[in-house]
Amino acid sequence: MFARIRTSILAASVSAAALMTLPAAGQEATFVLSTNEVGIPNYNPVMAVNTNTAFSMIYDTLVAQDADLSFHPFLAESWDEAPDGMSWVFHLKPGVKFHNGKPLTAAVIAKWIELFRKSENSYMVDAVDRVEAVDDLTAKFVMKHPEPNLLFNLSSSFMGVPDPDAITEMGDNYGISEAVGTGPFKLESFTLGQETVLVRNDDYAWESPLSANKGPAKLERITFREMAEDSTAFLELKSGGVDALLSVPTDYIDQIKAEPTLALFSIPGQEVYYMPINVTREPFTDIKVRQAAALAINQKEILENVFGGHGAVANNFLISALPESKIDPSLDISYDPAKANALLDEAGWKMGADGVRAKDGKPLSVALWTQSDSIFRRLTEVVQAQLKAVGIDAKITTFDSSTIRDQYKAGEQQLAVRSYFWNNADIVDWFFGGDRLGYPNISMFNDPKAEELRDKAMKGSKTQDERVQNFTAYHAYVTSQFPYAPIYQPEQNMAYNKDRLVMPDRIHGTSVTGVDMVDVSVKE
Amino acid sequence: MPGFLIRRVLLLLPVFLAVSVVIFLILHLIPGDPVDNLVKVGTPAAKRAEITARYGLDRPLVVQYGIWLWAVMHGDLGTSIVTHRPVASLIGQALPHSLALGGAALAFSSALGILLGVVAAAWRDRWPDQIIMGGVLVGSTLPSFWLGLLLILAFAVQLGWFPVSGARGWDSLILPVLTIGLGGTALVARVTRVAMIEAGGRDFVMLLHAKGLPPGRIRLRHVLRHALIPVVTILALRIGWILGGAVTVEYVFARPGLGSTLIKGLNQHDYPVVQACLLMLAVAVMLGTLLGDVVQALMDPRVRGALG
Amino acid sequence: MSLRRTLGPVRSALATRKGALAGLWLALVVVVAVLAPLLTPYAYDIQSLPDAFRPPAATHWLGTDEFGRDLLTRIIYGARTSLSVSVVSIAVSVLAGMILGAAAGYFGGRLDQAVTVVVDLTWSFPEILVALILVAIIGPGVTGTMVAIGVAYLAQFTRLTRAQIMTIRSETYIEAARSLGASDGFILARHLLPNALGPVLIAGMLATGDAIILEATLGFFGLGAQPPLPSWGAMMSSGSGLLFKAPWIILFPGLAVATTVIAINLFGDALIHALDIKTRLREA
Amino acid sequence: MLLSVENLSVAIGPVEPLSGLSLALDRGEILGLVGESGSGKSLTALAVTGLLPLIGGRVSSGSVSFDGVDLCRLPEADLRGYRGRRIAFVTQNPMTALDPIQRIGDQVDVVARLHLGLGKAAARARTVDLLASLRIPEAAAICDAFPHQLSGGMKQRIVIAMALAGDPDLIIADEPTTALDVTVQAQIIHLLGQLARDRGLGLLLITHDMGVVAQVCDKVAVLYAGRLAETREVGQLFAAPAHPYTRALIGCIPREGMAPGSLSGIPGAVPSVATYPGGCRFHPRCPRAAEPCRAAPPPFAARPGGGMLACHFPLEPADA
Repeated sequence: MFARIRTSILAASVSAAALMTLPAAGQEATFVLSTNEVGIPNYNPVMAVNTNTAFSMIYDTLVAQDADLSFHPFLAESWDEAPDGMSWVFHLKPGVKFHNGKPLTAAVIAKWIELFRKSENSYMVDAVDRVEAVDDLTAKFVMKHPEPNLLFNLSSSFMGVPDPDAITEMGDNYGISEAVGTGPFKLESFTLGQETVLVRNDDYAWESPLSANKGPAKLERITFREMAEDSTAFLELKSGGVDALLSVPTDYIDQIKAEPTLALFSIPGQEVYYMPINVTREPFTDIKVRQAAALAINQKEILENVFGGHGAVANNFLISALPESKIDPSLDISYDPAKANALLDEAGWKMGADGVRAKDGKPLSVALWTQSDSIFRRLTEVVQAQLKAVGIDAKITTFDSSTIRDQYKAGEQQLAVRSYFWNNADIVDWFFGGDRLGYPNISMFNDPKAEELRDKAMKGSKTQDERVQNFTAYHAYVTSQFPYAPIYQPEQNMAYNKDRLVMPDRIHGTSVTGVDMVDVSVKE
Repeated sequence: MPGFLIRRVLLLLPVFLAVSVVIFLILHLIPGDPVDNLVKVGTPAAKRAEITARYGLDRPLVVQYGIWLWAVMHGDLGTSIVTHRPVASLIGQALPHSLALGGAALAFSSALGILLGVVAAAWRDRWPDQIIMGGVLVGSTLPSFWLGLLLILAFAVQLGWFPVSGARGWDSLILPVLTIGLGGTALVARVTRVAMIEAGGRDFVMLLHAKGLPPGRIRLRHVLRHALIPVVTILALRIGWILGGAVTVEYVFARPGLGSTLIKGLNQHDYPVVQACLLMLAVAVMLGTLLGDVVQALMDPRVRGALG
Repeated sequence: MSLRRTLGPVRSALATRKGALAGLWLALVVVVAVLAPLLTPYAYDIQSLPDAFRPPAATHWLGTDEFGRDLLTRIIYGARTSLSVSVVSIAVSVLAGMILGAAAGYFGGRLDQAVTVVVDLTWSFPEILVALILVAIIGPGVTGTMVAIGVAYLAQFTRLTRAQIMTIRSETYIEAARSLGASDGFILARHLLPNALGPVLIAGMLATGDAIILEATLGFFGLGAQPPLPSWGAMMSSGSGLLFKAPWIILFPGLAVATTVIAINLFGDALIHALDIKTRLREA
Repeated sequence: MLLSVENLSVAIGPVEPLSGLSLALDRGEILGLVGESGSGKSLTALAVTGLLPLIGGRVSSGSVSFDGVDLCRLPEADLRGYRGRRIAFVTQNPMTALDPIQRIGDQVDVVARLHLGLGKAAARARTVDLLASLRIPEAAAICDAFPHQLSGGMKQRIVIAMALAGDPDLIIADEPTTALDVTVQAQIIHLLGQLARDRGLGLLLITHDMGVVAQVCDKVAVLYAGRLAETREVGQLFAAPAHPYTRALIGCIPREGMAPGSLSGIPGAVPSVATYPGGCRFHPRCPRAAEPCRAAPPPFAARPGGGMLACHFPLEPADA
């Protein structure tokens, strides 16, 4: 009798202990979103100024891009470009249904493209005049001018396909409690700044050929948590509170390697850290001062000491994987303190006793803006010290990462430290286009020759090769005017608990997206 | 008692109005055009006009205040500039976390603080008292964010007993509650000790001893009941402190809550959010004082008598 | 307050063991802060990235931070920031609080009501919130922090001075002075304020401890002294992300804050005993 | 003898505010312990009830024998069985003697429940009876009242009821009337005297008022600065006080026919413990003081004609 009671108590406590140690049962996993994807206000891809991994799991795109930048079918089974580049015909996969049961048709595509016209992302479809529904599954994009970059745009997470009617009906409320896509996962709940919970779309059968998994995803439920602090995220991974981090700061790479349960994998980054220089504000109206500031940045020292040697230095504005980044090497910007000092002397800024240069009694004192994330604060302090080394006194001002964009719009910045995340040369247009002064054109760069080259690159390219050529020229010219100083190109490091998760052999696409997430499973 | 409650609530009305005026004015005290403080930079003119009309920003300040207060009374706390979502829903998401953390911290620091205060008073000026008061001093002087980081390092990282951060499940509450609770414990212990010593020296306590009551029973059933009156008053006054002062702790442990919403709002210059958080905190503070008065009346028949 | 009246209690506070220890530590911190450039072998702002994250060792007693700067040097310079910010802001706050409180307590009436309402309002709000709001309005940096801390504690000193003035106001010698035709200003300056000074100064001293924590907290939020100027809070703020890699970056500045604040409290306690002001002051 | 205090000395820390006290009290007897404030009267009361530790004091020598048991040797736990049960205490100030946040009934009930083992209802019934017997109107309703709702005299009756609730043998009343107004004072003193005689209790009545002593007491002990000055039968004492201090105390009683303000008070004040003078402690205030008074304390010895006295130069009946 007593023995029986004791065993049952024992059994109860054992099962309680088992419950305590296994936080997620079944095919459930918790991911921590990349720190630069924190704070998404809603899951509306049309209106989004920033997207995160969950977007690519709720919404499928017409076209998928692989790591080698090649394009593959997704919602569109195939496509044809007219020889003159003035139209594209997309053949939609049959049987695709939105989360609300509606079928995906060419008419839906036409409606969706029109939604972009009023959004901040309208540049995505600027080249598209209209979309015609030839039949239910054939959508014809009629172009204003040839756009070799259309496939890239259609593969971006901003062009995940939502149900346009749902967006129109729900207005500002869309993407908060409900988001309607065709993706392998459905939005279950979204708590701003905290977490996004996705559940499997059991009807899913239209995966991209890049995915190994066929049919519905392996995971039943995924929680994406947002953590502003890298240390907290790392500690959570280490203590088993979460299963994977979608971005790992380089500071933690050695620690992760030392943990037997953790695995690390890296893919080429799409991010570039740089220092925009406002060409309209004194003293940076003088190109010599701009060049000096750019040459004062010691990219190698930053790579070695701030980022532990992981990643690569940046010598111009584009990631090295892009062909447009191969500009004339003499135009690349690398650390040259002697030249920086000489340029400043030439410009009339003489070194003072306190190590700060001055001209006509005015010290060379400038504002250096940054955002509050810890890596930016740290990098900015290094940049501050490097500028000080050539006699430029930079005063740091820190803004919250979600407000700094608005601050830039006022155009009062002088220098800033920031990064962008993009893998297409049109980012040069985005950040230096004369019609986007303030933000995104933080440098307030509006140069007639640059505008000419830009127009040619954006609208005058008929083929991909021609586009590469035009963008390389545009990129090279912009760089020669020093509206920015390149700093660093990270690689994207992810870490996961290998006792818990099975990750796909290789990451398809240029970052972790729904295409890869359908292949992730939990070890049983 | 109901009469007292009604009168007490009526007394709160002018205070609430005064607080709401101050909070309303924040938008106007911050340098720049109030419209700029309500919209994102570069917002189209039509949107600006809409906001101006909604808040009546072109009308006299008193009218603006009226519009704002009327909306607040109807649960409309405005729209967040950054997230474009109703502030009320943001507050609604944050408040339960704040209440859970605040409530647990309050319970923890009251229980431990009262216990320590009673023990210290019982062994007044002897080693248990000195140890407790020494600990209390240290506990009240450690910066809470530092304490939080040390607790994370020790209990979450080294020992792995508790989750590092977030607000998932009861065990994620333990370290934040400890962090806030230690400061609160110090305060409660200090007040309890003084109150116990003061109440223990009163005449009626002597008579209780003369009646032959066991000392432990006198201390716990009689002296403590008296000592708790000031303790409860202080605790009630500290409700606002618990809710808002937890800011640092919410930040360190990456917990959602009123405090972190406020900080975020401040950092993002999201003034409708800032106003709403402050208003909630002010209401909490006022409810705290009200609660303190009510509890005091419940505990002390003399106060009840004076209320009629 | 005459020099003798000030020094007397300080001397007796120093006579106790705790008071002496606390006083010694405070004196050390102040001296080290004042003499910082003479004492430190390193510069607080020159980075040496290859030396980053060195644990405590003979060359760097407390290790180096993420920029390879000597932590001890930065803590010593940080003492300058932390002490000057907290002392100046509390001094201004005490002064303003005494003027406000004395005026309210002495003249009474509408003025008193107005001051009391405002003071009670701010008093029930946590200091950190008041400070955060003010920094948001004024902007971050040393000046903003000073103003924020000063205003955050204003209510406390106003309350205390007012209470002191109220109790002394009705005493006979004040009546006597008034009947002899002394002016309000004379009575306030000569009789009321000097008598209220002791408790307010003690409260000010204890508040300086709290102000150091508040300054560190604002620094932790990145709102205090801006880089490369070191402050204890800002040092811990950048260290919080490196908890794993270099725990000493948050450990030592935190210890500096804690020991200094404990010393201030112990010394304040000793002074309270010496001045024979009720310990109730702490709860006031 | 119900209570017999022998050569009792009380110490608080290093000082000895009460020394060499001897008293005797039997059932049905009322002993007045008289002295100015600060003379050690309340300490005596605390010493007898074993409550000295509450104020940090202790019995340094001597004994307190109650019904043949030496209370000073009794462990605290056993002593509690006496307190409230056999030895009851009526404190100085009825305004502060009752717990302000507890109902009257509960405060009285607890004695009977604790010491007599009565249940809730029985204890309450006993309390109501007791209050009624003390001529407290609407006793049942009073039980539900809080102290602040009662008058001072009423509160003191409650305190007395509390003292009686344990059916004690000895009541120690420490200045029971000080805080009350004159007419109420008389009622309370009368009530206490009556209780002692009707119930056969010993009553140790501590007071500074010789008038009160004259009204009810059988015997008097006069205390000055922690030492006994004189003990005697009441009648004899008033007829012919032997100690100059006793005479001075008697001189303080306002009498009919005296011109207002003609109280012959005693110049000076009782010295504090720290400043007890050498020799006879009364000598600085004594009109008869001479060299021996300064040199040595007078012995406390039996004197012819009854009573005990400590004086080098006692008053003769003719001097009184």
